[in-house]
Order: sequence, then C-alpha cells, then structure tokens
Amino acid sequence: MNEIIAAGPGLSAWLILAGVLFSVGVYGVLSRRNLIAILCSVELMANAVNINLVAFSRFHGDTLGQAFALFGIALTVAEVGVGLAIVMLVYRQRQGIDIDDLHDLLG
Amino acid sequence: MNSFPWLSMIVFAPLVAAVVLLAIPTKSRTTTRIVAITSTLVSLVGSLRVAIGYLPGGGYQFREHYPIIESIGINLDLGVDGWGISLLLLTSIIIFAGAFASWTLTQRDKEFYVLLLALVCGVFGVFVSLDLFVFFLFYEIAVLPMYLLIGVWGSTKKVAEAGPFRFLFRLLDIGGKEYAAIKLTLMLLTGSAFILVGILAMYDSAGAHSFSIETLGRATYPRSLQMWVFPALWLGFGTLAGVFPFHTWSPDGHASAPTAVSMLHAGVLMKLGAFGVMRIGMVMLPQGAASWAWVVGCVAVVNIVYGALAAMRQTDLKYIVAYSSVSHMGVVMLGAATMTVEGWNGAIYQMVAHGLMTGLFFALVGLIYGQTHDREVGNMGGFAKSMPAVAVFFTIASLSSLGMPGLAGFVAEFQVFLGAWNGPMPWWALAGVLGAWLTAVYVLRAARRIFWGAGPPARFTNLSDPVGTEWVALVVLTACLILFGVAPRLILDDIDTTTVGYLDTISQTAPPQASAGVRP
Amino acid sequence: MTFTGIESLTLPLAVLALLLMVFLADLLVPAPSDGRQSDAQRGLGALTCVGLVGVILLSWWMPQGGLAFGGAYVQDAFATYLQRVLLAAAALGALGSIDHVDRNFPSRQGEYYLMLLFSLLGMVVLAGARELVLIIVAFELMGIPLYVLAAMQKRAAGGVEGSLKLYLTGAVSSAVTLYGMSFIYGVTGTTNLTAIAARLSLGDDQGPLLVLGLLLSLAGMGFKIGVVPFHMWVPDTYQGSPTPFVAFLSVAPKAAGFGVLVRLFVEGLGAMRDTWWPIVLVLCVATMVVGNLFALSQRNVKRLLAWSGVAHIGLMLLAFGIATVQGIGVLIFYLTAYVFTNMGAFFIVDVVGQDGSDDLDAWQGLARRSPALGGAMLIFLLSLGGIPFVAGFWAKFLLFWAAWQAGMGLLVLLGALLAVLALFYYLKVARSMFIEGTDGPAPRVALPTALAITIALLGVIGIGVYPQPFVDAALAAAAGLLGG
Amino acid sequence: MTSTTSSADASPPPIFPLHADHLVLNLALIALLLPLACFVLLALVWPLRRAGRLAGWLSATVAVISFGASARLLMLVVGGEAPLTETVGWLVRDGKVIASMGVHIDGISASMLAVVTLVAACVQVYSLGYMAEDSLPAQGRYFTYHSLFITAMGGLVLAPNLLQLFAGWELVGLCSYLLIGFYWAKPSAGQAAVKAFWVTKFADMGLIVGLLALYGATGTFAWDAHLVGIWATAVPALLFMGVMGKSAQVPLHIWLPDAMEGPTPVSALLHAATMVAAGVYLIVRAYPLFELAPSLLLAMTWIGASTALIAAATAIVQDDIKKVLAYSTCSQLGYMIAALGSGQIMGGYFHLTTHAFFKSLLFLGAGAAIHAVHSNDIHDMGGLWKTTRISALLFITGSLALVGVPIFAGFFSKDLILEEMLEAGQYVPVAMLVLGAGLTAFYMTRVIVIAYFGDAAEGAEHAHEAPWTMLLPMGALGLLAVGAGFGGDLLATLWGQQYHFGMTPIGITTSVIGLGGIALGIMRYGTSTWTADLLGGLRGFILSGPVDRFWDSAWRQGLLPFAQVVGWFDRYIVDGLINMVAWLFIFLADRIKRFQTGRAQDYVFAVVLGVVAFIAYGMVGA
Repeated sequence: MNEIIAAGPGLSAWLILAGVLFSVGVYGVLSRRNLIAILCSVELMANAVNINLVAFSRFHGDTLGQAFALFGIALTVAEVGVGLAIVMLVYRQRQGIDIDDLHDLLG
Repeated sequence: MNSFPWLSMIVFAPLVAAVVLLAIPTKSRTTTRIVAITSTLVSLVGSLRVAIGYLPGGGYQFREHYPIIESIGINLDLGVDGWGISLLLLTSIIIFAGAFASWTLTQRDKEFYVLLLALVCGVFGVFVSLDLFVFFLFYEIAVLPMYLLIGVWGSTKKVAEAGPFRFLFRLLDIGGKEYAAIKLTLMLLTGSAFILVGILAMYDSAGAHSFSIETLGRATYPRSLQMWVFPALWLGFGTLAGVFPFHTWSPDGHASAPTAVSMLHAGVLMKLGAFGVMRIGMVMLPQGAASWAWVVGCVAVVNIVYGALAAMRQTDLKYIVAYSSVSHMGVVMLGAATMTVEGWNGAIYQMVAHGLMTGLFFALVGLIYGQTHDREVGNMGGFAKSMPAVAVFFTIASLSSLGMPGLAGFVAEFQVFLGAWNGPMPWWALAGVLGAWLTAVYVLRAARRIFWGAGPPARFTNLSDPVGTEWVALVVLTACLILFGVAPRLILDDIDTTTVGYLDTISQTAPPQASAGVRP
Repeated sequence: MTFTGIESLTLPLAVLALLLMVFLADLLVPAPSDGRQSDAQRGLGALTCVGLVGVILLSWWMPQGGLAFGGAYVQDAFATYLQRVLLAAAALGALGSIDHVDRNFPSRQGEYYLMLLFSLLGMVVLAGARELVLIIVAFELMGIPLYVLAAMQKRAAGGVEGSLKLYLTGAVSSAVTLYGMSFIYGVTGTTNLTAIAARLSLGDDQGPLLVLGLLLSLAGMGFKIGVVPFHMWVPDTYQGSPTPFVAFLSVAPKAAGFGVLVRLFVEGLGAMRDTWWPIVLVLCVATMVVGNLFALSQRNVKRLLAWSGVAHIGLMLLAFGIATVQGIGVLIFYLTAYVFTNMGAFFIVDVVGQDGSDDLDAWQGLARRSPALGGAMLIFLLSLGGIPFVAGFWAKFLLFWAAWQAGMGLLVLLGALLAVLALFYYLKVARSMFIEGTDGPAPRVALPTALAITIALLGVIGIGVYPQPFVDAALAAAAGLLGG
Repeated sequence: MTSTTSSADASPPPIFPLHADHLVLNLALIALLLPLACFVLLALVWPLRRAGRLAGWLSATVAVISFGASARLLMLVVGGEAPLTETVGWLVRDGKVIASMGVHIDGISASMLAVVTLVAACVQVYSLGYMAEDSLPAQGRYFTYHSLFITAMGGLVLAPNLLQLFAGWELVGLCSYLLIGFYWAKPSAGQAAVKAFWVTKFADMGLIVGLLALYGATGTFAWDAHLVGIWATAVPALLFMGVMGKSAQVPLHIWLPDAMEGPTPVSALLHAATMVAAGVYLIVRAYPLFELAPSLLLAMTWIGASTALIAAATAIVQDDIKKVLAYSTCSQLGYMIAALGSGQIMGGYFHLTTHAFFKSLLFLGAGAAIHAVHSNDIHDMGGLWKTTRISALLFITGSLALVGVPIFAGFFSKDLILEEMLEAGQYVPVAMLVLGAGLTAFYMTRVIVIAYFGDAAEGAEHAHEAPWTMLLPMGALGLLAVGAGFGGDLLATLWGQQYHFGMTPIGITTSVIGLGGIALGIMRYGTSTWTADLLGGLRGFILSGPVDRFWDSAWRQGLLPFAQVVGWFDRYIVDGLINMVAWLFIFLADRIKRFQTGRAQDYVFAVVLGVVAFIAYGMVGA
C-alpha cells in the first residue's frame, strides 16, 4: 500500500482529485435546494468513485478496476434514472422541486 | 416412584386451560369459570399428591426431563424439594382460591382467566424448574400478564396531589391503574435484566455448557464473580420480593390490581423473588451471599420497620395491605440473610404463611371494595354489623400477620427471629420483633376503623356477607392458615431437610470463617 | 470467467425465472383501464407468493456448497440459510400485500410484484456474493426497486417524500460504499473477498487507505440496515410507504445487509476486526439507545415500529460484531425470528390503518373489536419485546448468551435494560388495544392478509416453543462460514 | 432420582399421644381439649352458636367438666403423683425438635389449672344469667370466646416450656382483646380492646426477645436452663418486660382500667383472676431463671411495691366500680410481683390463688350490682343493700378478703408476703405495701359504703336480686374467699415446702392499718356527702391520668408523626426518584424528537457526519 503512494505523484494526484470531486458532490447534495441539482451532485460523487477506480486500475495494471467502473457507471445511471422519476412525482404533487418543501414526515 | 409426570401436570394444566378457553367460543360465564377452576383444581390435587408422595430424605424428587435446546444446555428439567413443595402447595391453594375470588367479575372475564392462568403457569414453573434458564423463562412469564391484568381489570385511585411534585403526578398519571401496571411491569423487568446478567455470568463461569441448576450448583465460582453476581441477583429478584427501595411498585400495583391478581401477586409472585434470592443467589453463590448477607439483612430490617410505618400512615385499605406485604417480605428476606437453618426454614415458612395471609387479606378487601366501591378506611366503620363473617376472617388474617401463635404467621416469624438472633447480627431480631408490634398497631387499627363502631355509615346500606362461591377462597385460606399454624411439621420437616442440605453444601464450598468475617 | 457451477446458481435463477413468469403474466393479464380491481391482477400476487414458496422448497433440493462466477458467488450453508429467510420474507410479504395492493393501486399490481422480485433477486445473490463487484451490483439491484416501491403510493401525502428521503440517503450511501470499495480494491488489487482475506492473512501492512475503504463501506452498508447515524430515513420512509411493503422493507434488506456485512467484514476483512470492531461497538450502542429513545414518544404505530426496528438493528449489530460462530449464528437466528415478528406486526398495522390512520388512537379497543387481531398483535409485540415462549425471546436471550461468552457483559446489561425501556412503548400499543377504547365493529381482514398474519403468528409461536431446529441450523450455518 | 429412604420416618408423628391407662395425662388433656372441642364446635357450627343459650349451657357444662377434671388431677398430684411431661415435637431444626407442645403436670401447674378452671366455670355459669339480656348470637359469640380462653389459659398453665407458655400467653391476650371489644359497636370498647392488645403486645416484645436470647444461649426454651454471663440477667429481664405488660405493672398498667369495657364476668375471669396473673405464673414457673438475676429481683420488688401503692391510690378516686376493682387488681398484682422479687415465690403464688377467688368474687358481685342498676357508677347504686342483699353480702365478703381482715383468705397470703419480705430486709417496699393495704381498705370501704349503704339512687330502688345462675357461682367463690387462706398447707405440700401460720407483728400491724382504713372510710363516706372531697387536688391529678397522658403523647406526637414522615418519604423521595427517572426518559424522548427534522438534506448531513467521524477514527485510530 505504502509503495503505491510512494510510487509517485501520479496516483496520489488522481486520488486527491477524486476526493475533491467527491467532496464537491457531497457539498452539492447538502446545499442545493433544487432536486435536479442534488441529483447532479450525486452523479458527481459517483464519478469521483469512477476516477478512483480507473486510477487504481491503471496503477495495478489490470482491467478489473475499469470493469468495476463500468458497472459503477451503469448502476449510477439506473439510480439517477429512478431518482428523476421520483423528482417527477414530486413535481406532479407539489408543482415544484424545491427540497425544502418536503418535510411533512418528521419526529 | 411413580412415573406419572405430576409436575408437568401441575405446571401446564393452567396453560392448557388457558388455550382451551381461547379456543372455545363461549359467552357463558359459568363454563369459563368451570374450565378455569377445574384446571386450578387439577394443579391443587397434583400439588397435594406431590407433597404427600415426597419421600423424606430430601433431594429433588418427581424428576422430569425434556430437551429444549440441548446443544447449548437448555432443558425443561423439573423436580421439587422441600422448598418447592411448600411453595407449590401455596401457589395451588392461592390460585384455587383466587379463581373463586374472581367469580363475580363481569367484564371480559374470559380474557381475564386466560391471562391469570398463563401467569399461574409461570409461577408453578419457577418453583419446579431445575434449569436456570427455564427458571428465568417462567419467571418472565409470571411477571408479564400482570400488565394487562392490572391495566384492564384494575381499579383507579384518583389522587389529588398538591405540593411541589404536582406536575409530576399529573404528567405520569400517578394513581391510575395504567400507571400502576406499567410501573410494576417495568420495575420488575428491570430487575430481571440483572437476573439475566447474573445467570449468564454463572453459566459462563461454570463452563459446563449447561444451565442445569444442579450442574451449576456443583461448580465453584471465583470469589470476585460471586461478589458482584450475588448483588445483581439480589437486586433483580429482590425487586420482585419488594426489597427497599425497589418496593414502590408494590403498593400501587397491589392497590390497583383486581382481587385475584392482588392475591396471586402479593401471595405468590413476591415469593418468586425471595425464592430466587435464596435458591439461586444464596445456595449457588455462597461466598457472595456470605459477604453480602449483612447488607441483605440490614435492608430487610429496613423493609420490616419502614414498611410497617408506611402502612400505618396509609388511609387506603389496599395500600395498608400492600405495605404490610412490603414489611412481611422483609421478614422473608431477613430469614434468608441469616444463613442459618432456623432463618431459612422460617423464610420459606414465612413465604407460605404470608402468601396465605395476604391472599386472604386481598380476598377480603376485594369483597369489601366490591360492595362499597370505596377503599378509604376513614369512610368506613361498623361493618361488622352487616358483614360479620368478613370481620371474622379479617381478624384472623390480621392476627396471622402480627404473629399470633396458632396461626401460620407466628411459626414463620418466630423461626426467622430465632435465625436472626443466631445469625451474623442479632439486633436484626430486635427490629423484626419491633416490626411485628408495629404490624399489630396498624392492622388492628385498620380492623377497628373498618369493622368496629356503631353500624355502617348511611351510604353503605347494602353491605352483606359473602354469598355462594365467594366463601370458598376465605374458608380455604383461613383453614390453611390455622392448619399450618397448629401443625407446622406438615411441611416444616421437608423444608428443614432441604435447608440443611443446602447449608451443608454451602459450608463445604464456603468455609465458615468466610461468614464469620461478616460481622463488621 | 466461465459459467461452470451454474447449478450453484439454482436459487437466483429460480427467482429470476419466477420474475420472468410474473412479468409475462403481467403482460398477458389485461389491466383494467378504469383502475378498478380485477381478479386477474390479484392473481399476480398469488402467483408470486406460490412461486416463492416453490423456490423455498427448491432450496432443499438444490446442490450445496458450489461456487459460481469463478468464486464470486458461493452457495454455502450460510447463504442458503439466509436465502431461505429472505425468500420466506418475500413470500410472506407478497401474501400480505395482495389485499393492500388490490385496494390501493389495482392497476399497477404487476409493477409492485416485479419490483419486489427484482429486489429479492438482488438479496438472494447478495447472500452468496463474495466479490466486490457482484456485491455492488446485487446491492443496487436490491436497492433501486425499493425506491420505486416506496413511491408506490404516489398520491398519498407522504408517499413520495418517504421515497425521496430513502432515495437521497440511499444514493449518497451507495456512492460512499462504492468509494470505499474502490479503496479496498485499490489497496489489495483484487475484488475477491477470499483473495482479500488471503492477502490480509499474510500480515501485510494494511495502511490507512484500506482502513478508509473499510470504514466507508461500513458506512454505506450501515445505511441499508438503518444504523445510527444513517438511519434517519427509516421512520419517514416507513410512514410514507405501503404498509405491506414496509413489512418487507423492515426485514429483508436488513437480512441481506447483514449477510453482506458478514461476508465483507468477517469473511473478507475478518483479520482487521480489531480495526472495525470498536466502530461497530459504538454504532451498536448508539443504535440501540437512539432507536429506543426515539420510539418512546411515538404515537404513530408505524413510526414506533420503525424506531423499534432501529433499536433491534443495534442488537443485531452486537451479534455481528462478536463475529464468533455463536455471534453469527445468533445473528441469523435473530433475523429469522425478526422476519416473522416484524412482518406480522406490520400486517396488522396495515389492517388497522386501512381506514387511513396509523395513529395510536385508531388502535383503541382493538382487542375488544377483534380479539384475534388484538391477541396476535400482542404476541408480536411480546416477541419484539423479548418475552418468553415467543420467537423474539430466544433471539434476544441467545444474543445475550453469545455476547456474554464473548466477554461483553456490560453491553448485555445495557441491552437488557433497554429491552425494558422498549417494553414501555410496546406496552403502550398493548394499552391502546386492551385497556382503552370501547366495543365496535372489527376491522375488515382480507383472506390473504389473515393468512399472512396467521403464518407469521405460527412462526413466532413455533420458534418460541420449539427453537431447537432453528438454532441448530443457524449455528451450523455460521460454523460452516467461519470453519468453526 | 434421589435415593428413597425407609418409609418408617415418613409417617407424621401422632398429633396427641393419648394413653388409655394414664389417668393423670388424660385428665389434663380433658381439661385442656374439651374446651377446645367446644370452641371449635361453636366456631364452626354457626346455627349452634347463634342459638345462644344452648351454646352457653354447652360451654358452661364443658367448663365445669374441665374443672372437675382439673380438681381430680390436683388431688392426684397432691396424692403424690410424680411430675409428668408429655410432648410432641412442634418445631424442628436440622431434623431435631427444638420446640415441643404438650403438657407438663406438677404441683404448680395442677394447682393453677384448678384455680383457672374453677374461676372459669364459676364465671361461665354466672354469665348464663348475666348475659341473658344480650342478643342470642352475641351470647353464642361470648361463650365461644370463653371456651377458647380456657384452652389458651390451660395451654399456658400446662406448658412444658416457655415457648408454649408464650403461645398460650398470646392466645389469652387475643381472648382478652376479643372480650374487651365484645360490645364492638361501642367506640370506647373498640379503643380499649385495641389499646389492651397494643400495650401487652408492646411488652411482649421483651418476652419474645427473651425467648430468642434464651434459645440463643441454650438452644432450648426450657425454664430451668442454666444461663451464664450477661444472659443470666438479660433473659429474665426481657421476660419480665412481658410480665409487666400482662400483669399490668406501672407504667404498662394503662390498659387494664380501660379493659373494663368488656362484660363484667370477663373482667372477673381475665382481668382479675387468671389472665393478668399469667405474668406472675410465668415468673413462678421460670423462677430458676429469675433466681440468677438478683438485680432484676430487686427491681421487681420495687416495681411491684410502687404498683401496689400507686394503683391503690388511684383506686380511691374512681367512681366506676369496675375501675376501682381494676386498679385494685393492679395493686394486688404489685404485691405478688414484689413478693416474687423478694424471692418469696410461695407467698406470691399463694396470693395469686387467693386473689383469684376474692377478686373474681368482687367482680361478679359488682356485675350483679351493675346488672341490677344498669350503671357502673357507684353513686347510681346507692342503697343496693336493701334490694340485693345476698349479692351485697357476697361482695362484702370479697372485700374483707381483699382488705386482709383476719381469717379471710387475703389476710393469710398478704401476711405471708409481708412477713417474708420483712425477713428479707426489704423495709421500704414493705412499708409501701403496708400503706397500700391501708389504702385498699379505704377504697373498698368507700365503694361499699356508697354503693350499698349510701343515699338511695333511683335505679337501685327497683333493682332485683340476681338469678341463681349468678348467685350460685358467687356463693362458691365466696366460700373460697373465706376459706382459701387455710389452703396454705396444701399449697406448701405441693411445693414441697413448710408452711405454718402464726400471728406476727407485721400481720397485726397490717390488720390494724386495714381496720383503720375501713374505719376512716366509714367515717368519711358514711356520714357526709361524697362531693365534699378531702383529697381535692390529688384527686384531680390522679383522674387526669398522668401515665396515660405520657403514653398518649408518645403515640400522638411520637409514633404517628414519625409514620407520617416515613409515608411522605416513601411517596416523594423513594417513589419520587423512580417517577423522576420515568419522567426524565419521557422528557428526553420528547425533546430529542426535534432532531428528526423531516428534511432530507439533514438526513444526508447525518450520513456525512457519520462518514466524517469514521474517517476521523480511521485517521486517528489506524
């Protein structure tokens, strides 16, 4: 493990990039009020993971990570697809997609 | 030895009856009662059969064995010794009487009997279990139905509380039957959490992969373990036994509960706790018990005197009787704490005596309350005129509770005091004797205020003596009180054999100097 | 990758086949355009249920112990046990859903059962998955249909909101899980759990990134089973979703989630137990405490059961954290008991709530209006509370038994005391049913629902009275997994 | 399965070992168990009990038979039958009997049994007439209690050990409670009954502890055990505490005057002749224990003498004829205790027997007067001599015996006491007792003068003489009151002691003082009206009941408020803490609800927080 990081700035840079992207995504999820924007942020987090996977794959010199990333992309797509459907339901019910409007269930 | 499974019959007859009651879609009050009473009669006959068939010489007899989870050492292992027999008899007598005492119940009587019988099954189970786990299991069964029994069929005392804690009283609905029910249940189950921990600690430490009481009893536990497991068991079981300061469920619970439930709970269930402390705590953890005996005894003394004083202050009839239970259970615990033959004989005997006595008390209180719908002693007076028989039975119960020779209470208390005098701290006996006097003070005061005086107040015009089946409970319990008071050796010999056997085992595992060092 | 060992995939394939059958049937059955109920649509639920029973039976006839996908999937005793639990939960869930679905969204019945089966397929695979990619795929296969199912009541007030909350936390958690797994892969260079375990057992320096990966994965999984602090969706989603689905949601994903936790952290990263154990311990305590405390003041029965479910997860987490044969055995036994208990309880919630309110007030006098329902609910509540002669008692007791032997005495005490606290709110429901209220008409109970409740009840009592075969099987399954 | 032992041990011991050929034992058992059978019969067969008269005759017959058996028994014992003890095991410890029940027959118990059954038989026959005006169920109840009393008292007297004696002791206390409260509808009767029970039971605490200590020291309840060290004093001292309650010694005498609420025959039997003498009997019985405690004996002498004097002084101012007699009983019991304290068991016991006869006679006579005028007040009885001459004569006979006029029974026993005490050098107590004798003469004269010869009261003029059922037993007792003094030799034989009577200076002094008291009484009350009272302030002080007031304030300002405090503590502190815990949970649960905000982003935020915490742990911990 340590040798991986020690191997050069290459991998670390990618990992840091992925970490930053992931954090940005998290920040987006937490701060945006528009549901679509939140979905985008989720997508950003997923893509950060993909960068991670691909970087590791490149580093290990095998394709396993890339395959993993492909699966990840597919899953994210499915997930976001369902997410959009839910957003549509929200819109139909409330005529808006502001997440702050949704707090009927609590306590 | 007869191979007929007497103990199973005793334990499960009420359960079978409960299931039968659930299954038959009867609206008939009489059928319900016949089924219930028949099952209690079966248990009573079984208990008598076991008591008569028990051979002198001690040890567990009438053994039965059925596997439950053999792989981790849990079996339905049944058997009785002298202690078990006494308490089995007590339970079957009380429940037999209790089934009659609830005869006049009007609402939802079928459910009532189902729960009552389920509870009784648990009580019987505890007294005959030779498997610690099954012991615990039955223990929990015995505790839980109480919630509904009190919650549904209980009676409410409206307290108009003043003072700084007013808000608390209103918020928690103190005085309500639901409050009493949940308080009782939660306090007792909190206790059982400690019991569980103790049981697991013993199982683990013994390393025999068995919950068998005999197997665990043969094991020796490190002193450090005993030093904390015993108090855990004492607190756990002690909560049910009404040990100060965890007794406060008892007055509220007993006061709110319907007659038969009060009878059973004060009469038998509190004994489960004391029985647990002695049978599990003291016999199996002798070193821990010897080291803690002085605490157990001192708290028991507090119970006796404190309970009696608190009873003196009460104006609600049921609270008086309930606090008297707190006081008298102190006598049981005092006997247990002495770790002497006399003390233990007396403790077991006191369980029987107090069970019968308090059962009789609650049956009578139920009769009175059923007619007056008032439990305030101050409102009563002169009831002997319209209910002379109730007055007589009440007096007998009072006399037994204050230790009148010729009634069971004296035999028990006197032995306990003998044990206390010869135990680690002789002054305990003084407190016990003082408690007996205080009992005389409050119980006769109550009797005088209820029954004596010139005729009942105008609002109680329709009072009458018990009718029909209501007599059964009173007569049976009184007869037993006198019988066990006059001829104690009917059961004392068997109790004694068992006690001596246990104490021998203890003295082998815990050398006498361990207990000699108790006196600080 | 070859397809040798396809016979090991019997169970997932059977579920898939059933799924296709239902799909086909749904295509063939005409959906009433006006949204009215139809027998044919109702038949879909029956088909699902019967099919699932068939699959359960099949599980006794299929080959055991085989590998598939080159070791990515294993049909060992642990997987089989867990799958039977999952299938039973699904079958029971389908049975209990028939009436509800028919009442509330009659024209979308196929959709409902298909989603249920999709999710189930994911779970069934998850139970045997020993490879990170497969785990992730199965995890999502399990999760995504749940978002859909949660939103089935799309016009009801909280329906969409509950689904959205589930979705948002779920999506973030998935991303976190994936992120964590990417580190595990990155450090170990493999995605196969057996290979990871082998690498770790060599005693390599594990490094901070592996720890990071491990913790992130744990966080993601924690969402699915509802561990504090990833639990907050639980009560809201339960409240907003169709009740029979909640019955399923409250047990099956938990079982599958625990299955994958065991696979990943015991089988794969067992060597790093010292690292993850303290965190699990903290989570366990937090989950028990938070679940019970929040449940205390609930007046909505669905929310109450949701919070109590959180508390139960805390207890199961304790069993999981012990990670001994006894611990894992008890964990899956606990799940078994929990399936019957919780589902039965939720079905009754469904019956009582069919008039629109899940509030405690609607429960008043239930035991008088319908003694059978009241009695059944009481038994479920007692089982949840861990009272003797019902399944939950054995679960709780054995858990404490195992925990004690693993040296966690204080946690046992805490658990036992919190169990008392839990009884407070369980008895609150009992109080409503038995003590308060007056006579009135009994709530309508449809035949399938009644059947489902009865089966759950039989399960609860059956396990309670004769637990030995279940306990032995669970311990044997755990022993197979850990080689104990 | 545990091993089975031989079934020989299995059979329970026989309840009572009846011996067909053992006359002494059988007589004792008849005297003891026949009343028991009668009690059980009356208690269980309620139609019989409620029939009243029949129950009364049955009970009285049984009492007479019981007396017959006791008398025959006494004769046999006098005739030289060896002491006999027959017991069955009652309590066991470690397989060995530690306490047994049974009968112990020797001179003391046989003579006491005869006295008890004799007085009981007289009183029961008397009651047939006295109680005739009560309702039939009440009469049935009355005689039921009486049957129980004979059994209990017999059990006490025949006790083979102190434990059975204690059992009988408590049971006679119970009978006392029941009979004092016989008119339960009267509030004062209820209070008196309860008070009697509380006070005696309070004293019994000492008795119980004494038994415990005795057992602790010797492992038995035998009265002839050999005690050493502190227990040699402590055990008898504790036993004596019980005696003080039962035998109404100052300051525990307060219950006895109140006990006069019961029917008068009850006062005669329980509160004059037998039950209150049980304390004296206990000391006599357990004298081997008391002997070893000289300091205790000294204290007993002083307590007895003080009681004799104080009670006699109190009796002077009472207007209630029964209260006069009650205080007189206290006073006479003081004589007995003082005698025993000086080591004169023979004298004390002799006085016990004579006192039993003349005091019960006095009570029965008083009962006849009350029966005649329906009032207890001596002023309502004025001039009864004219209408009820026979009972008046009998009452005067009893009075003379009490006062100790020579040839009457009381003279001999009192003389014996004083003489022996003087020999023992107890000068001050003897002086107190002699003074008491004078007071006794004075108050009895006062009663007789006012009640029988005073100004004619309205009720007394129409009074009728008592029926024969009342007069017959009074006559019998009257004979004894006159003649029992000559039984000293008999008693001495039983005790194996020498007794010979001789006129001594102290006897003469006492007689003279007694006659002086009589003269003073006649002068004081025979000539002037009672309202002009010489005693003035003293009278007021005595009537205000200083001892009573002390106990009353101990109850009202000590025990009751303390119980209130305990009750408060229990409700608000002990229970309050538990409620507080419950409330805390409810409060907490209510407050933390707000953390579940309902906003999805907060939920995600929680997830993120958790993740961050995990990462932090990973960074720090790993």
